[in-house]
Amino acid sequence: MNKIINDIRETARQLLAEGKVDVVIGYEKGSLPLKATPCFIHSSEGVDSLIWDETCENNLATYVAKTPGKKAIVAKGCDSRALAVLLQENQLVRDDLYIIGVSCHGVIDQRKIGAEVGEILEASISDGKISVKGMEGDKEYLFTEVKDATCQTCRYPNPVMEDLHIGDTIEVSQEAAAFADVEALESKSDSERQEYFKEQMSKCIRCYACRNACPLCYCQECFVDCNSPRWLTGGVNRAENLLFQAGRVMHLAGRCVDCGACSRACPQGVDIRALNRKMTKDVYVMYNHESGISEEGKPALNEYSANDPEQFLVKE
Amino acid sequence: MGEIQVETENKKYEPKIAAFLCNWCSYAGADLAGVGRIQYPATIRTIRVPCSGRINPLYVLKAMANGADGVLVSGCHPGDCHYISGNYVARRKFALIKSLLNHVGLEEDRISFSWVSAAEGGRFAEVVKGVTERVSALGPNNGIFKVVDGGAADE
Amino acid sequence: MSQNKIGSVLIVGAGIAGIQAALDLAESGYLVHLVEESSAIGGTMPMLDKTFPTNDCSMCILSPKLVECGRHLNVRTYTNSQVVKTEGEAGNFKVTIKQKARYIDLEKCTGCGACAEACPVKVDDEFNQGLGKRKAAFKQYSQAFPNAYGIDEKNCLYQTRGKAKGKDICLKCVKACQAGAIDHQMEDKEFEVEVGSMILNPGFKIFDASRLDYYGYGKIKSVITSLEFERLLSASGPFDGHLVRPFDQKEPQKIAWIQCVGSRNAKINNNYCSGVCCMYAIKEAVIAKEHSHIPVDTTIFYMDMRTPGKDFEKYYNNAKNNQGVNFIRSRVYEVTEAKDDSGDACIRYSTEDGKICEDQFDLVVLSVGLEPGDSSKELAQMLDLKVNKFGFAELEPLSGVNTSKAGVFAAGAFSGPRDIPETVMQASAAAGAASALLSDERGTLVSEKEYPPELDVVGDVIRTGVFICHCGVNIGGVVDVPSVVEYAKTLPTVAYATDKIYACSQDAQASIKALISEQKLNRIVVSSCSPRTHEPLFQETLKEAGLNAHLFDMANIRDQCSWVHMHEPEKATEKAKDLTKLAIVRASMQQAVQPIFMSMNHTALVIGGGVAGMTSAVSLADQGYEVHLVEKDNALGGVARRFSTGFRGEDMKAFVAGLIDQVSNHPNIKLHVGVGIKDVGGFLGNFTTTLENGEQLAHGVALLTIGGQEYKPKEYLYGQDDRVMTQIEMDEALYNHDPKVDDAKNFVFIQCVGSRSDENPYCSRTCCTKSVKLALKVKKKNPGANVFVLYRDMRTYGYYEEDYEEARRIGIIFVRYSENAKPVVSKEGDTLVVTVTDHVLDRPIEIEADLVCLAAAIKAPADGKKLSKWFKIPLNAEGFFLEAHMKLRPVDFSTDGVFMAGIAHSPKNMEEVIAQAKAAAGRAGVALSKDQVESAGLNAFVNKRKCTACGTCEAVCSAKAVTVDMVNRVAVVNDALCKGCGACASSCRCGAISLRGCTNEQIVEMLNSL
Amino acid sequence: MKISKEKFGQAFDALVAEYQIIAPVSDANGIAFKGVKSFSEVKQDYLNSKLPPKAFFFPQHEKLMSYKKEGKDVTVKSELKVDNTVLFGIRPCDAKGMQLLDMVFKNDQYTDPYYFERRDKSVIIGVACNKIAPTCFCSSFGLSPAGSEGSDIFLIDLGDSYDVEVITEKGKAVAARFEELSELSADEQALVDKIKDAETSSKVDVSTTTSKLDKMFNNPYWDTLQEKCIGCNVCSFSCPTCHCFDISEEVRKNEGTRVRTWDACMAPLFTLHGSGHNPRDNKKARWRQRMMHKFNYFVHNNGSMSCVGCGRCIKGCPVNMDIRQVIDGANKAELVVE
Repeated sequence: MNKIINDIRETARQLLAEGKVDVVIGYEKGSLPLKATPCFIHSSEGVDSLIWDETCENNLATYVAKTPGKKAIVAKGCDSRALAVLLQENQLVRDDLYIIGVSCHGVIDQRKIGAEVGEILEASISDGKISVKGMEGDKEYLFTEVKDATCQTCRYPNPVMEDLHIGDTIEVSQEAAAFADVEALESKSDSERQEYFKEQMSKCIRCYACRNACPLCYCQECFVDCNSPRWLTGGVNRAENLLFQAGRVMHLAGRCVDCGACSRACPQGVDIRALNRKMTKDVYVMYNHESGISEEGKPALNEYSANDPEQFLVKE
Repeated sequence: MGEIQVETENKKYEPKIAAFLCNWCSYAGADLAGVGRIQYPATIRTIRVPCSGRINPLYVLKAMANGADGVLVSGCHPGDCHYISGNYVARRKFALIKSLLNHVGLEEDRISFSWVSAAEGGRFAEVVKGVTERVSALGPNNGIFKVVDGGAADE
Repeated sequence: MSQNKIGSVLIVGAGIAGIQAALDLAESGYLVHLVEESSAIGGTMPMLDKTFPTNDCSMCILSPKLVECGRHLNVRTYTNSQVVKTEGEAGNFKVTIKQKARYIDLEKCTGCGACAEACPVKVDDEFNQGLGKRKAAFKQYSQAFPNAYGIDEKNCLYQTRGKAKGKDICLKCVKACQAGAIDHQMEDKEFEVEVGSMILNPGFKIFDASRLDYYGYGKIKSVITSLEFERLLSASGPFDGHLVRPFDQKEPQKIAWIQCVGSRNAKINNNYCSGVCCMYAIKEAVIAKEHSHIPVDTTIFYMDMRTPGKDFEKYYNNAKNNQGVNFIRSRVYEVTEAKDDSGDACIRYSTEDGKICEDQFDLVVLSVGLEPGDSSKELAQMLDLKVNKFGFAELEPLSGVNTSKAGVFAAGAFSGPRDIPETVMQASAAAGAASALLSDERGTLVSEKEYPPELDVVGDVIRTGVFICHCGVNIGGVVDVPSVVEYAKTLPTVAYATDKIYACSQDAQASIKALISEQKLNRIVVSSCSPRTHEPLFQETLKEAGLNAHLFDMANIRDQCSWVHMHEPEKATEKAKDLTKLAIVRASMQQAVQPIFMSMNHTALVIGGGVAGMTSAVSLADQGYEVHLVEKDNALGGVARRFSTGFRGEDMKAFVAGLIDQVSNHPNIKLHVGVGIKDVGGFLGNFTTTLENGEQLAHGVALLTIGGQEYKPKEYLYGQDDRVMTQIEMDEALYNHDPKVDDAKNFVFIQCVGSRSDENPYCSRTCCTKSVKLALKVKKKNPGANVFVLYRDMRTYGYYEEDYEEARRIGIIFVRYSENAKPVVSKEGDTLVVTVTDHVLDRPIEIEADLVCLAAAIKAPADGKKLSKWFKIPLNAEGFFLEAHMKLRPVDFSTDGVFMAGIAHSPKNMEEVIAQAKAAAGRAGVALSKDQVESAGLNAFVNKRKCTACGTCEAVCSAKAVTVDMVNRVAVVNDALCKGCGACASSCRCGAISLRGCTNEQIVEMLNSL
Repeated sequence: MKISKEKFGQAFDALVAEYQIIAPVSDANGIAFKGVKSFSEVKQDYLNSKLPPKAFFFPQHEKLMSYKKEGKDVTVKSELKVDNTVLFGIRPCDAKGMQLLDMVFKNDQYTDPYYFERRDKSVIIGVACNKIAPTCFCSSFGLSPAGSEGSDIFLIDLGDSYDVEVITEKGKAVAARFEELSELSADEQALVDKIKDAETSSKVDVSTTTSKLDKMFNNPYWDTLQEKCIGCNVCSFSCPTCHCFDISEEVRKNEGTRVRTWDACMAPLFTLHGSGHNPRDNKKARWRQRMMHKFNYFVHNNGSMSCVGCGRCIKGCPVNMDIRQVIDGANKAELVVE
């Protein structure tokens, strides 16, 4: 067992034993190979199920506002950014929250592995290598080969706010945000992009896993569920799926912390991040804004500058 | 003055454009075009709103889903807002939705944004002409958002 | 003063000053008689394209005021009218007004324009400065109020040729007018009104540039005035905003402005600075570049760049550094016609170093100054008012608005050149002064309309009545009105539909009223002209019929349909149907909206006990309101205690002492001196302020008059040698006969110390004049003294130009330095040496100084930030208070019920502080006069079930009307503050906050029906 | 009896003229049931489809009728056009799932015409599972990877040929097209037996679950069970037996349609009343409902559990809620006095 896990457990044990928190939200081993699952530890006896590794893919910030009482949370960089936005938006009481920060090298993209080896029967991770036994064959991967797309462009692997840091921090280059993925899509023709999104949207079954996995989708009633006005019909079709996704992305504009939870949650493999990333890029380029990188910031659409760009205007 | 020439295969096609105009500037500019009898195409269907800041980006999506051939949103010039900053608040939303919709493959010219002041009657007419021309060139909305009979229009 | 006071006020001149004063007074319970010489209200502002320094569209910001003023029940507007006689005294005047025949009945005219269309006579259009044509039947400008035409009897064919001979000549207008509004037999009439006070704001005229023949105006076609240039720029101008030369329609690529045409000119007895020309020239140059689609080269020829107003210096710097406007400090000798037949003009000028140059321009704009108008002079004469040598009214010293006659107040350019915010301030100040004079009579003459009790239609089956207007032939000539009626009948909720020849006519209104009760209609839709002009009229009809005014919508099928699709009747008809349908959808989903009333505490809190605060307090107390005056210092008076004399020689010590005496003994004023503020809560009508001593003050409005600070120079050996002092210190030294001053022979004044710098990029406005005054004082006291003023631009605006001229005349030496080569003060032994590079001589000169006076900047108050947080009010980048609107709301904050005056707003001189303080008191008085705080009710409202308390609405609300209640975790709209813009509703992701009259449901249903 | 894949393919292709054929195909998103025109399009080596085939009888979004008002005239249209359909390649779990759905859409009071119009016109050709995924647990419910229950014809893939079992009359009509059925060889028979005997390696004991749940309505087990659930609809939508729906009116201008759309008990809005009251306004109540419905109420009402052990919900769940663990947890939960 590595030191980080040990420290997480000890911290949790202490917090619970001393009554500083009612619950610790962290990860435990899941029921499937390469899957961790969120867990809620209510007493110090339970802390030994807590783990930390490259399978801890869920954004635990999703749970924080809905969990009553004082709570501790194991937070990666992206989780902490989501927490920052939630704080900016009055969704959390900082004093009720204890952030156990962990620097994150990224999580594993299981879908990629599954596509190659079939259903995963067994897997183990050690020294940056992942050995997988699958129904269609066995394979060994370097972690970097199967790192989730989100994590490949991550600029905030270290928590932006925390009460305690566990483990080392990760050095981050100070370069401007990179959006090669967005640019690649932008460089395509309108009709190519249209085709791409049509294909993506035809996969969507409107199960709302993306929305529900998102730490920042916390509306009491989502616009897609609203009866009056009825933004969407009850239909599940490509056009309205896109309306849902585009509407959702607009609602995340200047708030999305690019954690990738939506894409990972999607059972249909819809490239939801393609929309969010475009939005993130626009907000970054136009307003020099990154969401949730400090407790004090504001969501981009909550503020404005007299000099905001306005290339979008008609030419007349 | 004013007759626009639209070169499309189907000459009879006349787009229908949902136009959101802010009460204090653009709606007044549109009135001024009327007072000046400045002719422009009869393509827009105006919805008067107090301020461009009132425009929810979802309106644009809804208009597209409902099959409007175009959407025009017009407000006060930056700094002229009757409510001080409504159009500044709106501006970010507009820039982002325009860029996003273009990214997902909606034709750029379906959605138009402009600032037209209460004194710019002529410019209002120019904007409508320009928007109409560009929307006409695209042909009817068969776009990725349009819903017909419970399905995407082109499914 | 009369014992029989009358609660009404006469206002002469309906420009922005008249309109503002009229609205302020009418809103605070006085009947207003508004007399305007021309056929429409608005004055000069409608002629302007954009306004500095915000580049706001002039018409856009003015037109809501025009409509409000025009429709106000307690403003009686008399156009084409003049005051011909006055008698009586303060509190009770009898005024005779002569109204000239308009020949068109205002009651009947619908503003449709058919008469103008038919009228065969074309004459030069004064509104467009003669650059375009109008008819003899005309309306000044399209947004004009009254929205009615008039006939110009000097040019009308019938009036000039037919009437006298009894011949039916022309009369085309009579035939064209379907409303029967034209009455060529109308006669001039005279009538008398009784008023308690008068406010005079007849405005100005521009200097007639042809009086200075060396500028070539009137001879060279490419030389025009700045006002003509405004019309060229204006989108509603003669060339629809296309920037072209009027005579050959060529797009100018090179434009010059010549400053001080008719200003700062002692030879023609105009030895004053018009104050506005530098800024408007810069603005025109910037806008010209913006407007033109080809690159335009713009050059401004000037003597001193005078941009001392709030945020003006930044505007100037931006024009110079970012917009590429050329500024040439020069003297212009003459303008001649170019010899190359291009129609261009050549300017011959000398630069500062004496070089003589010539340059050719496509267009030369003369920045003409402001002069008293002809009617101003007549007015002054009739009322026997004191005027100065230039013909402007002379105001009582340190009064801001008082003319030499009691009960008669002045605003705007009547008393001297002024820009729009100063004019608006004075207007509000004059209104406040009139209100103070007549406070006992407040509410005695105003009327309020009575309506039948409102029908409760909640839950009733929706029955929409639809009325489609032909507007004579204006709509019916293009749109197939009967088919629109038939179409409307098929639409959901429509119970009744019909057409009307003129829906706005008296009989149509009566018929609509009758139909509401006969047909049990509970929603009304009118398809006719613009709701911007006619909605209030129809809503009035609904109210008279017992329906809530908001169960209504209009479709604009004239201005935005028949008029703009004249050659496409079928498409226009289709569009009219759709627009009508949209209106029906919106109206059918509309619920009754009740105005919201909240209690009003009639007490004012004034924070800051300097001249501004005390003046405001006295004005409000005189208006009859309780005032708490809080001063954290141990004594009242503020910085003015340190001044000896005012800019017009007033004894400041006596003045301040007088004010202190007034506030101390006024029964309505309660002083809280020597105590600061701990906390503030509440909003318009219901503020609670807690003082540091724990005392809690309840008040309905707050006036923030906390002054500023003097910059403590870090430069020029200040603080190291006591012979280097600031202006205030020198004034005190003079007053106290300090030997450092009394014995000095060589004086050096250094301007712009801490102003116009990177740190403080604004002009402190008063220091040039102050230095000139101090220099004159020492020079006059000791004519042998050597007095030097080292300056960047001498900004002795207005009448202070005379002081500047006198100073040069009596031998005070003015040396200009550039911002890159600032003077150096050094010490050689015990001798102070000032070194400065002279621009004319182009070499450094050394002055041995006995005294160096630094024009230290005026800085924003230190407490601004605290107040900003407490009152939710914004500050500008330099920490000065930021008003709700730079032009038209110069003393209001965007937060209702909070007002400002004095230095905390921006640097200004004492006279200006007083005017602003009175203005703030005037505006505050308007708010306090209300029995209750009323809001129309078209406000945002919250669905608590959906709200997540995320605070987005709070962040985007510029009125600070939405706050998140963190205890109940829900957003709360303060109805007293909400302006109904809907930014919150469009930003709310959860759909929890919406806007009455414009809900998501309504908009989506409208989109669904398209 | 067996048929060679070549012959089967020919018969399959011939069916296209009379039937709409739905079969597993491989697309970018994995395996999906889609309309095919030829046997060559069919993916033969597959575990199971990502989404269950229930949508062919019970579409996610279905128009029930439409109406239009013109002037004073109102017209109502309700047209359901269904072709004869063959569903090929249905796995035993899904075939069983359809039988469970039948119980929902037909009872002694009501038969749903929309569902049964499609159901009755369909022939299910089931295919046994040769491979068993780690998430498969059908054997827990007395089912098996080679169970023929619910199929009209049942096939076992033998490589070059299929073992054929014709089960129903409907099946016979289709199977009549299969010419030259031949006997299995001994080896083949052994293979068939092996496949038929196979069980899922993963199994949960559900023998006492129903009766246990009878006593668990107020059990604290539900309190913490649901904590990590994010309340999405993945489990419901990917379940072959989930059948909750919502009926709504879509009205625009002068016309409208009445539509039926899948709903899911995991969504808070599912039980939200028009009044604003929500009887299941928390995840705990919703999870209890899900479990009770599948393993208790359905058993009481229909005599069977409403789960076939396909494992789709396990694979799809974004937070790795594993229904096997949930059942197991319920089995082990300590009873409290209710």
